[in-house]
Amino acid sequence: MAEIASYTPTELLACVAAHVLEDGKSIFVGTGLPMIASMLAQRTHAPNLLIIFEAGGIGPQVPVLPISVGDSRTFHRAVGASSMHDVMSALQNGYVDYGFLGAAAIDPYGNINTTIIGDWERPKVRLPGSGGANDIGSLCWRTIIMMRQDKRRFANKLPFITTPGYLTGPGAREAAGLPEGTGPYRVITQLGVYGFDETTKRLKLISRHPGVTIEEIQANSEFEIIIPAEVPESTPPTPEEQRILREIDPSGMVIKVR
Amino acid sequence: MAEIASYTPTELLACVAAHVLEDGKSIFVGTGLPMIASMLAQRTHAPNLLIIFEAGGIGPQVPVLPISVGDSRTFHRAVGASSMHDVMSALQNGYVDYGFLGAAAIDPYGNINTTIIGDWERPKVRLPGSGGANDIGSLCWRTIIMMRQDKRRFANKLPFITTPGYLTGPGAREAAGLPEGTGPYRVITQLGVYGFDETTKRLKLISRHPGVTIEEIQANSEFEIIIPAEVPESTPPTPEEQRILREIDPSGMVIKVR
Amino acid sequence: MEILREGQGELIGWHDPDEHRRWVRENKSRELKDKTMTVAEAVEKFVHDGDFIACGGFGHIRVPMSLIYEIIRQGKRNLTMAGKTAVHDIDILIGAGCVNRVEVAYAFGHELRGLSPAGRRAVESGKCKVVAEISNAGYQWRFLAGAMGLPFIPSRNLLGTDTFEKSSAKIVRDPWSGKPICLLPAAYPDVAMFHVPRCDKYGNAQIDGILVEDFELARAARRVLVTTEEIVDEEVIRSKPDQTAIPFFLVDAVCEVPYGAHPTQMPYLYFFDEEHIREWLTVSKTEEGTKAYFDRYVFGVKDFEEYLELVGGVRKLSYLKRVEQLRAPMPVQGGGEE
Amino acid sequence: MEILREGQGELIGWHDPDEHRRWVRENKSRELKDKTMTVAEAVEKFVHDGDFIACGGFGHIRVPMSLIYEIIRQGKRNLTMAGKTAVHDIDILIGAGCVNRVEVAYAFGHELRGLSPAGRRAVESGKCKVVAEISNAGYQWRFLAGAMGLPFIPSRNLLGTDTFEKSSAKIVRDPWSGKPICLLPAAYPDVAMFHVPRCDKYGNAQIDGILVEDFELARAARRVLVTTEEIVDEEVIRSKPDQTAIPFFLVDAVCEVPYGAHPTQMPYLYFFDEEHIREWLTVSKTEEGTKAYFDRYVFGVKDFEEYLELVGGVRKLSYLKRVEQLRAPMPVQGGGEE
Repeated sequence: MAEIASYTPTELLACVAAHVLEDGKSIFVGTGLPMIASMLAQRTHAPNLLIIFEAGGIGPQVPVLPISVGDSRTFHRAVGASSMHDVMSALQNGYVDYGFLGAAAIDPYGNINTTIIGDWERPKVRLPGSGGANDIGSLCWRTIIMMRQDKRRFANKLPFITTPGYLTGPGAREAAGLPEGTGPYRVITQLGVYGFDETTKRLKLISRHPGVTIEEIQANSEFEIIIPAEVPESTPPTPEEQRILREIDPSGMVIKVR
Repeated sequence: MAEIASYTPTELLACVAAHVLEDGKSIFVGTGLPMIASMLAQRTHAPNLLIIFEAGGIGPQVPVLPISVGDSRTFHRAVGASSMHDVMSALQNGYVDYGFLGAAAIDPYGNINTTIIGDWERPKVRLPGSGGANDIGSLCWRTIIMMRQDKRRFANKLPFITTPGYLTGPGAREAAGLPEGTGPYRVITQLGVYGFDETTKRLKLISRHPGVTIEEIQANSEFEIIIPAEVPESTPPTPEEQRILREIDPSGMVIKVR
Repeated sequence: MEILREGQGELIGWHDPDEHRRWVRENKSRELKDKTMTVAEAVEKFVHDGDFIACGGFGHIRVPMSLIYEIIRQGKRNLTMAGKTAVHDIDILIGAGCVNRVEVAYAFGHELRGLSPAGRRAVESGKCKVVAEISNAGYQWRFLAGAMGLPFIPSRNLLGTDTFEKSSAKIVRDPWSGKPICLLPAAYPDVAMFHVPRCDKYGNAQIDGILVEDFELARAARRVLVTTEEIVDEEVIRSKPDQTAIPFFLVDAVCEVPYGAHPTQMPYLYFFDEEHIREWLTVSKTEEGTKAYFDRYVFGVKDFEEYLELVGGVRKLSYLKRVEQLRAPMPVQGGGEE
Repeated sequence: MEILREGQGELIGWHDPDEHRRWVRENKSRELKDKTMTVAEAVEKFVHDGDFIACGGFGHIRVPMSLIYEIIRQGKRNLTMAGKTAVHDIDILIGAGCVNRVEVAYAFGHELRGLSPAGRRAVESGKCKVVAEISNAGYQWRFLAGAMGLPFIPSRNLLGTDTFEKSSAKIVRDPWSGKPICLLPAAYPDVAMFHVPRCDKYGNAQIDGILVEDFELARAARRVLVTTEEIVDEEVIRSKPDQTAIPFFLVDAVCEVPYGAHPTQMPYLYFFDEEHIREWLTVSKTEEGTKAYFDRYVFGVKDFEEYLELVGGVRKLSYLKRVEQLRAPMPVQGGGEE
């Protein structure tokens, strides 16, 4: 367990997320951790990962971490600086393999709430709403969700479904008219990495982070998570990955300096 | 009648068409005479006539007569060089006052055929089809049609309606879903200038060209043209207009050299 | 094509396309005429209480801040605003009491910088009402439909979610595939405002880099106000016509406002003023702080130039230019993620 | 939304958007890899008998003629072509017997230059079939729907005419206004071909001046072939990313072909070769003349460079450049009007 002290939880999340991404695929990214994970993947195993930003930046060579998905860094030395209509159309037309999303809360089918806590008409807490999340969650091939996990955020029922996961279960996306073969692919939290069960489309544990127990994972969810017999540990950050992360975010804007 | 010899029929057509155009309006133009008429209007009474080409040229300063509506001359020193989607959308959204069209044949309601002579499945003569004509005839506020008039071309019934005039009469455009308040405005031929009767939406003579009789006008139409009691003569080209026409088309590509 | 389901959100900014065409015919000049005026004149003439407004740019990028401050200065009220990833603009307009209705794709958050105290407080207290939900692509396509003069445009997002339920969209069966498809109603804002790097006096505006949704928004809006870093000669525009994003016949007012996007970013020219944005996010935590902010930066100055002096003048602006051009390190700000 | 009327034209190039998405996922590489090849290789690899093809540009502007000649050289057959103001390309492809089905917005005419003898003869004799009618905007919007991954897009043209009756569009009642509106089915061509002034080896293609409908067509097509005046370094593209009209992930082949649009016009670079166009319009009045034309200019040369020598070589090309750049007077050609 001496290993645990050698990286921060955010470093772990960034690396675990990067590992999910494949080379030669395209990805829609937001700001913060998703951006860092994508840049890390590009600088390690996926140099040919095509990064697209929802405001119109296509395939940039990002010099420093962008603050916004419309920031001029998102089209710095890009191959294209286009428009939201263009990239959202590419998304709708099947050109985008992965999309990264954050979430305030998630349900067992991977549906996401980022709109309200409480009642819509007069919310207890008003959150920013969909942004591009509904578009990404509806239209990219595989959605990857990065979020904090606790009993309130892994909820049986959401007050508001902002972005579609598998809705009510198998076949529900297609019945609603969403593109076939799409849906949430991974959920990454501070405790582990999750996928979705083929048959039920419910959340299923894939790996737990080093030092995390199955009990902790289930205790931090209101709903029952499918736990396979064998659950490996997530691969921790290597020193090389940590070095690259410091290069990507030298000011520690996202990867907090230890 | 000594006047007749001092200008060609094409010069007359160009000038008559130019006179119809108002300053401070926008116009969708094709190649040939419409283009020349618009340039003449710009250089005489309508310096603020905004010329738009269907391939994307907006407000050019045309150096020489373009051969095609997509020719680089159509966006020479333009204020915008955009796309067909952009300008067709502007047309659909009500930004275009006038549109110039040619026609192989027309019926009493100003419907136009530029698709076939004979049967559609196996035509006697295959013409080019709509091009942008259906779009212009559907979507601009006022359509101006320039064509040759004879008994075959001014026809009771067309084998094919390529571009809508008033269809079957009053209210028919709106019932079909075409934008309200649009339709053919003028028809200009080698014999005279026509408008459309307010009540019946049928072709009505506005002016006859110098030297042309009412009998000639009616004799060159299969359908009955509404003839008002008083029919003025069209205003013939002035020497100044003829000089400008030679400037616009120095090689006599359209305005044949006498 | 049967209607399968209808969203219950309020239909904002829709017009029958025939009615909009008539409006365009009667109100939009096709004449190449000088439209330069001051920001004060532009807002006075073209922004009215109760209007549905939208800004170009995205989040904190290329936001026409001088027009936003002027709307506050002139005390416009009961505005409805497009929350099309509207961030700093909508937050301060809500904070100032100008905007009280929002259709939300993304609002009340500042991306990485965290949530908006002022905007959230107004919504949670009922002072500002969210009248409908939508997504970024959804809003963008509502503007596209408006730009095309259509009543609606189809899309494959929103389906199956509460975002749809609180939207003004409808779901029908596609007559070709037989599958459910979403129809987004067109949006024709009363006023759209843009800040651009260069524009001539007639309103031919050029943008460098991404257009975000400005192309469609400018074509869908009834009134278009453009502030520009500089008014350039017509010759500059005509020498590169394919760079024109907004042609003159769409534009009603042209105002020369150097640094007119401050504290937001102007691509290639100047970076976000993180210090100033942080100040707003800090003071806007209370009603008093919010009021003091406007007293200082809007009512306490006579125009945008005085405001620029107040936020740091030449030294600050030169610094922001160096950061944007990667000649100085990026400042650190708060964490969080979208 | 009830269906009021359905056009009887054949539905060309439509796919269920889900089926097209799957095709895109499996067949379009997102990898930044070298796609340079010869025109012969590009046509051999990506154009197949029976395909639905479309060309970028407009009329006689920016037409990828080297690909057109190569399609003839390789004897492709039973092609369906988009008559999207397709003029010189479609005329010679029909004349050569490669294209035998056309959906027509504008074809069989050469604008001011008069009608197409070869194209008309083929249609009037039944050798080439017109399978549907549409308009220029209609075709453009069919591509827009394809580019957006939609089954259809609404429009307000075609209504009330025989052009609609022979189209593949449908008329429904708009659920908002209650008025009839046209729905245009998406068009996803099998192959779209473009000639551009500059492109890098990965396929990032830039266009100067008007885009016509190339933006939408490139995004709707399954295979995209680009010929370019020159292959430029990636650096050139990345220094001006807002000039990129077609990004690499849409492109399957990049071929360097200087003067690749001859005898059509390349904006800013060279003018129409009126002499050569007139030759084609003259000889194509007979089957024999048509055959002799192809024997001489396609089968009689080994590649496009040899063809360029044959049509006048350096002297002719320098002259066309001077005309385009307004340094020599425009040649006179035949009358008529569109």
